[in-house]
Formats: sequence, structure tokens, C-alpha cells
Amino acid sequence: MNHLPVLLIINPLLAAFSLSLSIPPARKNYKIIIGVSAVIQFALSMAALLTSLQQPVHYHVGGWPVPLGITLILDVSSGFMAAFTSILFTAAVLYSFAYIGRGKARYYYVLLMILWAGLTGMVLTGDLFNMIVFIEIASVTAYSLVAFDETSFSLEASIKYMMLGTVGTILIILATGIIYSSVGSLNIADLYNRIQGIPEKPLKISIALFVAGFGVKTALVPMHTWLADAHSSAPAPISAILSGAFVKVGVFALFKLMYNMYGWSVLTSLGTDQLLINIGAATALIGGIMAANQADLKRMLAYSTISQVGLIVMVLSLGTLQGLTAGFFHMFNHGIAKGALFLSVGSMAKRAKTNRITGLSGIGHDMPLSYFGFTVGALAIVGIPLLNGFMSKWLICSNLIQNGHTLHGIVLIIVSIIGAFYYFRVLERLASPAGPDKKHRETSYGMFVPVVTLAGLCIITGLLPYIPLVVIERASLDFFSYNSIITGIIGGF
Amino acid sequence: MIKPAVLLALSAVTILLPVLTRKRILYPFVFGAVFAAGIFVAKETVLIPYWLYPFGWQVRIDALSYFFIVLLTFLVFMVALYSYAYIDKSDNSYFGWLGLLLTACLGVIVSADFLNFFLFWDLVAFALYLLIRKNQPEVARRYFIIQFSGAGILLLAIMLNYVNTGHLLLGPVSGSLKILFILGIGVKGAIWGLHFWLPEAHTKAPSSISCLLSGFVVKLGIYGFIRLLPDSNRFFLVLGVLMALYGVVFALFQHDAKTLLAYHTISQLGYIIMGLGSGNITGQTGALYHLFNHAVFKGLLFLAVGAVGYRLGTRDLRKMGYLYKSMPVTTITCLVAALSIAGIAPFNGYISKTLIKEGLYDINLIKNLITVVNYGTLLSFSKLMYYGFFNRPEEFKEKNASLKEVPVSMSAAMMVLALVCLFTGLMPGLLLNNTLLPEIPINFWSISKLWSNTLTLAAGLLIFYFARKVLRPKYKVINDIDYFYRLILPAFSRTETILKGLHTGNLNHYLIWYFTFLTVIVLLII
Amino acid sequence: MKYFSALLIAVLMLVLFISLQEIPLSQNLMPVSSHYVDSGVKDTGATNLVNAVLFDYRGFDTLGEVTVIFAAAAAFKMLFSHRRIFFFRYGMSPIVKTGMAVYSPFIFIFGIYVIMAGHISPGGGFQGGVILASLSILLTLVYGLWYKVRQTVLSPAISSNIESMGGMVFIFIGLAGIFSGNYFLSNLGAGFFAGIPGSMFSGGSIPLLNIASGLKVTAGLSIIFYSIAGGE
Amino acid sequence: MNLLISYIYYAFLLLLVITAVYSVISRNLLCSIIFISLFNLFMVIVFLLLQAPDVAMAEAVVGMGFTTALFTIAISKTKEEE
Amino acid sequence: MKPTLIFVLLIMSLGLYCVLVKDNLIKKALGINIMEGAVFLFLISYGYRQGGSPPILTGSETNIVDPVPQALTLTAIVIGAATTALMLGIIIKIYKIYGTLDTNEIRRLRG
Repeated sequence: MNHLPVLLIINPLLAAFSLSLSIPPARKNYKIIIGVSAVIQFALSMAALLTSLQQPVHYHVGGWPVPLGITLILDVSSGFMAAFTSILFTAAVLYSFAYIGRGKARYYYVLLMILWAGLTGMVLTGDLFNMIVFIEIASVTAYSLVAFDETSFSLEASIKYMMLGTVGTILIILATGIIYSSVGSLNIADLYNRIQGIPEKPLKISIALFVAGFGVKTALVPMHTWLADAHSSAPAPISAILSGAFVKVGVFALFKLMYNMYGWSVLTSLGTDQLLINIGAATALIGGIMAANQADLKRMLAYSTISQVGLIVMVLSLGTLQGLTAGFFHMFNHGIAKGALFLSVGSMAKRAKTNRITGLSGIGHDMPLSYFGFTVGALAIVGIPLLNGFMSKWLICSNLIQNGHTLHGIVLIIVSIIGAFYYFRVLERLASPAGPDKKHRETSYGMFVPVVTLAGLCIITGLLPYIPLVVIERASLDFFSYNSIITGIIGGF
Repeated sequence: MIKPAVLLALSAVTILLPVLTRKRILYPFVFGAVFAAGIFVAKETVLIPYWLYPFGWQVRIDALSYFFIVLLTFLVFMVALYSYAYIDKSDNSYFGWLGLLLTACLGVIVSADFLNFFLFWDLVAFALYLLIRKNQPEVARRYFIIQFSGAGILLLAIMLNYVNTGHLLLGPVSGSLKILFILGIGVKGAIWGLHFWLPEAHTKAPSSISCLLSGFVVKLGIYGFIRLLPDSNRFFLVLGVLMALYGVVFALFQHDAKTLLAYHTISQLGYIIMGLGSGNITGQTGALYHLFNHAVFKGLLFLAVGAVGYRLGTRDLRKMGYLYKSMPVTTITCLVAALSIAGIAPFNGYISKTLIKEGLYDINLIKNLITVVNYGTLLSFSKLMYYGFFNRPEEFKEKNASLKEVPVSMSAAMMVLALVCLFTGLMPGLLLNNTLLPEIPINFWSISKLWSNTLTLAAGLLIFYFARKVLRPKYKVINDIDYFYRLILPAFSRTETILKGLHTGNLNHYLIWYFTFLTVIVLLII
Repeated sequence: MKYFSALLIAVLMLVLFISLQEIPLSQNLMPVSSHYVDSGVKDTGATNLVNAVLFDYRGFDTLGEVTVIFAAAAAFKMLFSHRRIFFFRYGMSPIVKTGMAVYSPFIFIFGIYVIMAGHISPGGGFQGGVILASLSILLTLVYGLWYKVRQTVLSPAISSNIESMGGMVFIFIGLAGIFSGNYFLSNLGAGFFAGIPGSMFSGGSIPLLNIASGLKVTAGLSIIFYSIAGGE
Repeated sequence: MNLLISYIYYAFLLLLVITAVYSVISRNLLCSIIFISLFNLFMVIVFLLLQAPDVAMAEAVVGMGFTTALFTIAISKTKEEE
Repeated sequence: MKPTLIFVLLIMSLGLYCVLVKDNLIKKALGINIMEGAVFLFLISYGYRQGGSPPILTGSETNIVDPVPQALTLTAIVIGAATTALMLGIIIKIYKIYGTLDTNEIRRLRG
């Protein structure tokens, strides 16, 4: 049998545990341990993607059939998300080697690995409560990594994030309790068959609680308030991971429940899809407007993440196969581009000792490679042709309008225009000849290689969208027909 | 015959020029090679499958596309030749962006599906942003944002059209979508009401780029009109007349040479749109002919003014003069261009304006308006020539009279353009052979036409002689209608301020938002 | 603001009350849990069904749970890395110390018992682990933090070693299932010693997992407490 | 559960609510910590009445021991009266 | 246990009130604990079966309460304990820097 799904989760955990041993080998060369396990994890996730492309893997942990035990589902959608997550994580780990100072670095990497495991588990698991556990793992590590710098800003951001996130987790647990006490099962695929057994009002309440609880993790309006603080005051690689991977994985998990546990027909009959699409539109607009005139560069990027997530939620809540394809494609593109943006801003801010746009003006001449990464990422997110953002925005717009949501299509266009407004403003400032008097050196290899790699991915996927799209279409197909795949493995319960 | 893919690949090579070689002398020849390929390109429709793979690229080169390709490649060749000396030595990437602009315009012209049409439509604006950005980042950004908004409207229109028709093939659109398409395309085509970006962009950009902007890029709007809305005659007629008058009136009172030329771009676009609106083959052929001519002589005018700026350092008509002594080539080419834009025989403007007039013969009012516009054009260009080149202001004598002629590559480009002005005027058969444009069986050299033309010239010069005091360039700020568009920004910033005030940073408020949201959706769902 | 939120809470709770009334309450169990009850002992060999569910049927949740504690402990080691101690420095009076010296072995034994007998009686890794952790907390409070630092058994380095060991042991016990040709965390299927249900040595890997998680929880919670109490 | 036990059960639920109210409204933080540990104690008893000994034990050690100790330390480190 | 629902919601509303209204961060953490307790009570009470015996088999039980909610609650309790500990740690560090725990003054990040 194929043990890939569980190996994907326990490999980072083993690395973290062995790293936390306070014996000289672990203390001395923690970078080697982390690098090796990161490479292994990257290879494992790519192998998982290839395996899932041949046939989906259903892994029964402990050998218990559905719905007795916990099942890990490795289909193309989860394999794609895992691979996409580990691309960002590998870049972030490589970047952190040069970025994070020595002092507390060991525990930083421990938490980073646990975050990796948590996100992979969130993607892979097919069990409701297990998903909550992994959400908690990822959230606890995220709370503490946001506070890494121990400045006033990072601590404040961390406590805000933590309060909102914990309340959200309580709501999710409550919804799970409602569902379990109604039908007595926790497996998502099994719940899909039993969902009719839930009376109407508790069903609606559980949907509302799930939307509110996951809304915190994915920063839907008006639960988006923590995101700008957290992403702007975390270390650069953590910001890249949080807004490149964590938010997307949260969206993925929310819509996995919506599509595969409740079933989209139930949602449309309750009118929840309209609710979700309007929330997405509000998120996109408010994020874009808030980003328009920020003085702090990382804060601006965080708000633009909010607006892009709004677009993704809009197109995912159409409930169509093409909509899923467009949404996943935009997840991928935005994740890569935003990773490049945050990492390059991190290296610029490390040299210039500030995040403020005015303080960074003219640094583009001193650090051409980081500036290249920033430019490509920004242009990709704005949707300049021949970069990957253009194609996904085209797909999103066509899906929205074909399904009769013309107003939401207009929202997409307005958001792109506002995005062009503030991104080009920043590009101008960074390239302005009136640079700071003291010259900054270009960062070391460890810092600009990941940036340039992610930027190159943006360009490649922009010129050849076929490469991700062939995977993403299969992924959305699997996501769409999840239950028909899973039904084969449900035992006689 | 050359396959279209080869032409596109060759033009794509020009993007990488600064990377491939640092010898600037080679660049104009590469653009010339593209021009040659453009002349000999095969008229055929092919599908390039591996482009953006799942989507593909429907490439169609028919008579219209061929006409635009020849015009574009020729103009870009001239501009590259001119820029060889005009752009300072340090900035080689300029030619790469020029190649990007060439490729994007080619893509717009040859695309037969809406996806690639829109893609290159956006890319044109971005390439121009890169070209203008070097000197004028603010202007470049404003230009790009405006064009991006127009592209957004176009995208919306394309999507709605896709919903209606079910396919993405480029073709005539119908119904109420026409309005959206006119708005979306009009932003790039600078139709009246959406032209507010044009004077600023043309004025502030480097002269070679202004040449391309007004010579070709705004013509892309005309191309879009011809492709997408072939049958909205009356509207085009009214729009054209409006633009022609508006442009002339605003041009008359400018003191900056390039702003004057920019407003004349609007008025000549008015001519072209009028010709499109005439609804008969003569008028529309005249429109295309005038499009070609306008590209040539307006480009030449911008290049000449750029040459003056290159030596003199200013384009302000109040500081010019005496140049007929110091820069004879520039003066003569500029004079040729001015005569042809004024529609004086035997230069090419005469031919196209005659064709347009023939096309519009039946409508009397419009004929009289065209005459008015003609006199306005004549006046403003006599102003340009007189105050710019032949005037003798004492305070600038020693400075202006001691200038040197521009380098050979610039003057070569200008002379070639001037010769094109002359020959396309002398023998219309150069264009009116059925390969480029259809033949029109009218006699351009009848005595009556020439006589009225000469009378027009004489009368115009006479009026200028008496009114030159009135037309003396003075500094005054003339508000265009962009005044109204500027009112949008304060509203936006007010919204933003309110939103920022809402994000108080107080955890209590955030939690209370959160549970308000929860209660609201619970009440909504229940 | 206060009244608004009170109104908000009232409305929310009212809606919840109305709608959660409809959850059906059947006297007989749901299919899944009835299967646990019927054949849980046969499947796992543990008579404490909660432990059977925690460590066998849903053992993966438990792995995640110990990971959460591990993450919290690592976060504390990251954030409270400074070692300047100005609090609970020297502990309490000698009387309390002597009393503590008498009590502590019993607490220790009790915690060990709760951990070991998790599969046949109430308790298990977490409860016993927290008991042991509170023992170390008590020692810290009574004898002062200097004692804890100087002590080898309770020193932070040792406890972080113990913690990592616990986590690794958990994972290796799970991997044993894979090496024996079954799934991750397989219990009896992987050939662990089943024993007689109800006896001390039964339940296959469940006691081992109990011990592992107990070690982990002990070390993790004591690290957290130590960092909060002593960290600068 | 029979009638008497159920009365006891509801009595303890009532006590839960009362201790929760006190721990919420008391101005003194230490006082509310004590009330929260009482709250946890009654929660333990309620769990026992609901036939959940494992959960009761966990709640006892975590809620009354660990969390309370942490809260106490936090208060004594942040000398703050509400 | 239908009447239990009333108490669950009462306790939860108290915790929610504490979270929403009180300005002190420690008070908010307390409120979060109370809410968690309410959720645990909800889970356990809905897993209860009338006259059931605890899920520890000694051979002769016929009517047993549902073990799964107890397992879930156990997991949730430990996770909640870890989260609370982390929260308090961050709160202590915030007090070191800001000198206060009042949320109306801990608002350097805004807009």
C-alpha cells in the first residue's frame, strides 16, 4: 500500500522533534537537519502529486475503515495543494537560512516545520475533527511565529490574531459537536451521505458557524482585521507563508466542507452560495481600498492579499467546475507572486532597516535582483499580460459573468484597477532616482535565489499556463466529484 | 511570401535586442528587417496552437491587417532610425521596449480571437508605460492607469459578448454592447470625451514616442472600430465632426508646439472617423488613406519638433525662431508635413481629404464644417511654422541662429518621411492599388479642385497675416474636460479615509464586528 | 457598546436555543459509536473505550494534540529564551519544603499509575502527564527556580529532551505498524501484544502510546510553566 | 439518572452559572481566577455525573491545576487591577 | 439532556460577554476559557444516554454513554490548555512592553 499521505505529515514532525533535542548535534547543525528534511518533504509532496495523478490514495490510519477511523485522502486536489504549499515552504526555509539571526533560530525552525505539517494535514485529512486538530496546530504555530520579533507590533498583532482565531476555533468545535450529535459520524465523505439526517435548523446553524469560524482563518470581511497586522509585523518568510499558503489552505478547507460535506445543492437550496459570493465581493473591495494608500509596504501587501482572497472566494462559490479551476489557478498564481513579493520586500527592508515606502525609495537601483522579484510579483498580481495573474483573472471574470454575476465581474475589474494604482505607485517609488545616500548591497544568495525562482515561476506559468492548468483541471475535477470517488471506500455503515 | 509566425517571431526578437547585442548601430537594421518581413508577409489565417497552450492563438492577416502591418512596421523602423541618435547612449533598454511595443501592436492587429486581442491590447499600454517611464514616471503611470481602466471596460464588453455569442472569435458586435465596446476602445482611440489623457501624454513623452503614440497607437482604436463596429455610420459622422472642430479650436491657442500637435491629432482623428461614418467605399477608403497620411505627417511633425527640442532644449513657441537658418532640413521637412496636414496639393493630405469630401458630398452642412476645420488647420500650422521657424525674435537671435543641424540618422528619418508625404501625394496609386487599398476612380487633378485648393491656401495665409497678433503664442492654461474626471479622486480618498477610521486597532471593536457578522449571517440563513 | 453587545449575545443565543432544540436525542447509540461499544474491546484490547478511541481509532488526533503541546512549548522556549530569574527565586519556608519532600513521591506514583493504567481505568497519558507536570510545578513553587535549574532531572534541557523523546516514541510506535506491513498506528494488526482485556498488560500499543504522550505532556507543560514563571 | 441525581445535576449546573457570573463581573482579577477554578471544579462534578470520568479527570488536572496556576502567575506578573 | 442546553447557552453567553465587553486581556482569556467549558459541556451532555454507564467495560454493561464525544472533549481540553498558556505568555510580554493590558490602549497597529 502507499504510505505517502502519512509520511507527508510525519516527516516535518520528526524533523521538529529531533531538532528540539537539546544535545550538541541537534544544537550545532540544525540547519543541516532542516535542509535535509525540507528537501525530503519537497520530493515527497511532488511524488504525492504524481501519484495522485495516476490514482487517488485513501489512507486509513490505524487500518480502520471509514467511518471508524481517520482517513487521509490524497486526490489530485489535495496533492496539488500540498505540492503548492511545499514550493512556498521550501523557498521560505531556504530564505530563512540567510534571513533569521542565530539566537532563537532553532525554535523558529521547529515551529516552521510544525506549521508545514499542520498545513499539509489540513489539506490531506478526510475527517472533520482531525481537520480541526490540524487547524489548531497550524494556528498555534502561526500565532507564535508572528510574535517572533518580540517587538510591540508583533506582540500586539499576535494577541489580536490569537484572540480572534481562538474564538473562531471554538465556533468550529461547536459546529462539529452539532453535526456529530445529530448524525454521529465525523468522516467528511460519510457525512455527505448522512447530511439529510440533520434537521434543518441545526444544519443552517452549523453552516453559519463554519463560515464564521473559517472566515477568521481566511480573513473574510469583517474578520480580516487581524491579517494586516499579523502579516505586516511577522518575519518576511512567515508573512510569505501565511499569505501565500495558510490563507489559501483555509479557503480550500472551507470549500472542501461546503462542497464535499454539505454538498453544493444543499447550499444553493439554503441560499448560502449567494451569501458567500457577496462576502467575497465585499472582501475584495474593502481589501483593495484599504491597500490603496498605505505607508507601510508589507501592510499594503497584506491588504492586497485580502482583496485577492475575496476574488478567489467569489469564483469558488459559483459552484461550477470551471469556477473551481479558475479559483485554484488564481490560488496558485497569487500564492507564488505574493511569496516573491513578501520575500523581496523582506530583503529590501533588511537592508534599509524599514518597511515604509518612503524609506525604501530608490532602493531598486541598489538591489536589482530583489527589485526584479518585486516587479514581477507586482505585475503578476496586477494582471499584466504574459504573467500568470492575467490568465487567472481572465478565467475568473469569464466564469463570473457567464454565471450571470455581472456585478461581481465589475468588482473584479475595479479591484484590478485599484491594484494597478497602488502597485505602480510603489514600483515608481522603489525605482525613483532620488535614492538614499548610503548604498545598500544586494542580499546574499540564500535570499535572492528563492525570490528569483518564484519570479521565474510567475513568468513561466504566465507564458505556458498549460503546465499548472493540466494539473489544476484534474484537481478541480477530483474536488468536484470527491464523493463519487470516496463512496467506494465507505464501509458497510 | 513570409509566414505570419515568422514575422511575429522576428518582432519578438526585437524585444531581446539590448540583451543580444550592445552595438546600437545594429538595432535600426533589425527593425528594418521587420519592416521588410511586414511587406512580404503572406495574407493567410493560421492557428498557432502552442501559444498559452490550452487557448491557442488565431492569427488572421487579411487586407486590413496587412495595411496596418505595413504602416506599423514602417513607422517603427523610422522611429528606431531616429532614436539611434535621439535617445542617449546609456539607455539601450529603450529599444527593447520599442520592440515590445511593436510586438504588442502586431499582436493586436493579427489576432482573430478576443483573448489575444485583449491580451495585446493591455500589453500595448504596458509597453508605452515602460517607454515613457524613464523621464516622466508620473505621466506614464497616469497613462497606464487610464488605459487599464479602458481595458477593464473592454474586458467586461468582451465577456458579455462571449455570453451572448458563445465564442471568442473577433467579429462585429451587436446590440447594446456597442456602447461598452465604444467606451472601451475609445479610451485608447481617444474619441471625444475620453481623449483627456492625450494632450498630456503626447506632450510629456519623448518625441519619438509621441510620434508612435499619435502616429499609430491611437489608430488602434480606429482599427478596433473597423473590426468590431463596421456599421454605426451616423454616430461616427457626428463624433468625427465634433472631434475635428474641438481639436482645431483647442489647438489654435496652444503655446507648446507638441500640445498643438496633440490637439491636431484629435482633429485629424475626427477626419478619419468622419470618413468611416460616411458609409460608402470612397469615404472609408479616404479614411484609411488619411490614417496612413496622418501617421506619416504627424509622425514627421513630432520628429521635427523633437529635433528642435534636441538642439534647442525647448518646444515653447515663444522661445523658438530663426531656425530656418540654423536647421534647414528640419525646417523643410516640417514645412512639407505642415502643408500636407493642411491638405495642400500636391501633398498626401490633399488626396485623402479629397476622398473624404467625395464620400461626404451629399451632406452639405458637413462639407461646410470641413471647410471651417480646414481653415483652422491651416491657421494653426501657419502659426507653428511662422513662430516656430521663420519668426525673428531679437532676444533669441544669437542663441537660435547658432544651432547645428541634427545628426544624420534623425534627419534621414525625417527626410524619408517627407519623401513619403510627397510621393503618396503625387501618385495615389502607391496606396490605391488593390493590395493595400481599393482603387477609387476619381480624378484628383481636375482644375476646379486644384483651384479651390490654391484659393484655400491663399485665403488661409491672408487670414493668418491679419490675425497673427491674435494668434501670437501666450502662456495660458486651458482646462480640458479632464477637469471633470479629476473630481472622482476626492470621493475615492474620502471613502478610504472612512474605512481607515473604522479599523481602529481596538480588539473589542474587532470582536464585536465579528459577532455582529455571525449574528447577521445566522439570521440571514435561518 | 456594552448594551449593543449584550443585545447581540441575546439574539445569538436565542437563535441558537431555538434551533439546537431540533437536534434529535435517541436513546440508542449512533452506528459508529455503537460499533466502538460492541467490538471495541475485541478490536483494541482496551476496556477503557475513551482510551481506545483516543489512542487507537483516532490515534492520529492524539498525535496532532501532542504536537500542539509541543508547539506551545517550543513557542515558549522561543519567546522566553532569557534566563534572568527574579521570581520564585528561593522558594518557601523549610516546613513547606519538608512537607513537599514527603508528599512528592506519592504524587509521582499516582501520576505514573494514571498513565500506566489508562487503558483499563479512567485516566491516561494526558491526565497522568498533567499530574506529573503539576508535581514539577509544585516543586518549582516550593523549592524555587534555582533548585529547578540546578536539578538535573527537572532542568529545562532534560525536559525538552524528554519531550522530544516522547514525540519520537509516539511516531516510532506508529511507524512500527508500517514496518509490519500494516498502516500507520496500527495496533493489534501490527502484532502488538493483545493480552487479556482488563489486565494491566493488554491493549497492544495503547499503554505505550499512553506512556509516550504522558512523557510529552509532562515535559511540555513543565517547560511552559517554567518559562512563564522564570522567563524574563 | 434517577430523580435525586438529576436534581443534584441541575443544582451543579446552576452553581456553574453562578460562579461564571461572579468570575465575569468581579473587579478583582485574582477573585475571578478563584471563581474560574471553582467553575472548573463544578464542571468536573458535572462531567462525573454525566458518566465521563476521563474528561472529569482531565478537566480537574488541567482546569483546576494547570490553567489556574498559569493565570495566577500571569496576574502576579502583570500587577493590574481591572 | 434538553434542559442542559439552556445552561450551556447561559454559560456561553457569559463567556461571550466577558470576551466582548471587558477591556482587560486576561479577562478576555478567562472568557474564552468559559466559552470552551460551555462547548465541552455541550458535547458531553449530548453524548450522554439516559441511565447510561461510563464507557469503561467490565463485561456486563448494556447501556453505555457515547465515548466519542468524550474523546473529542479530551483532545479539545488539552488543545485549549495549550492555547491558553500561549495566550497568557504573550499577554505577559505585552505587559512588559505596553505597561498595560487595556485593549483601548494596545492599538499601535491600526488603519
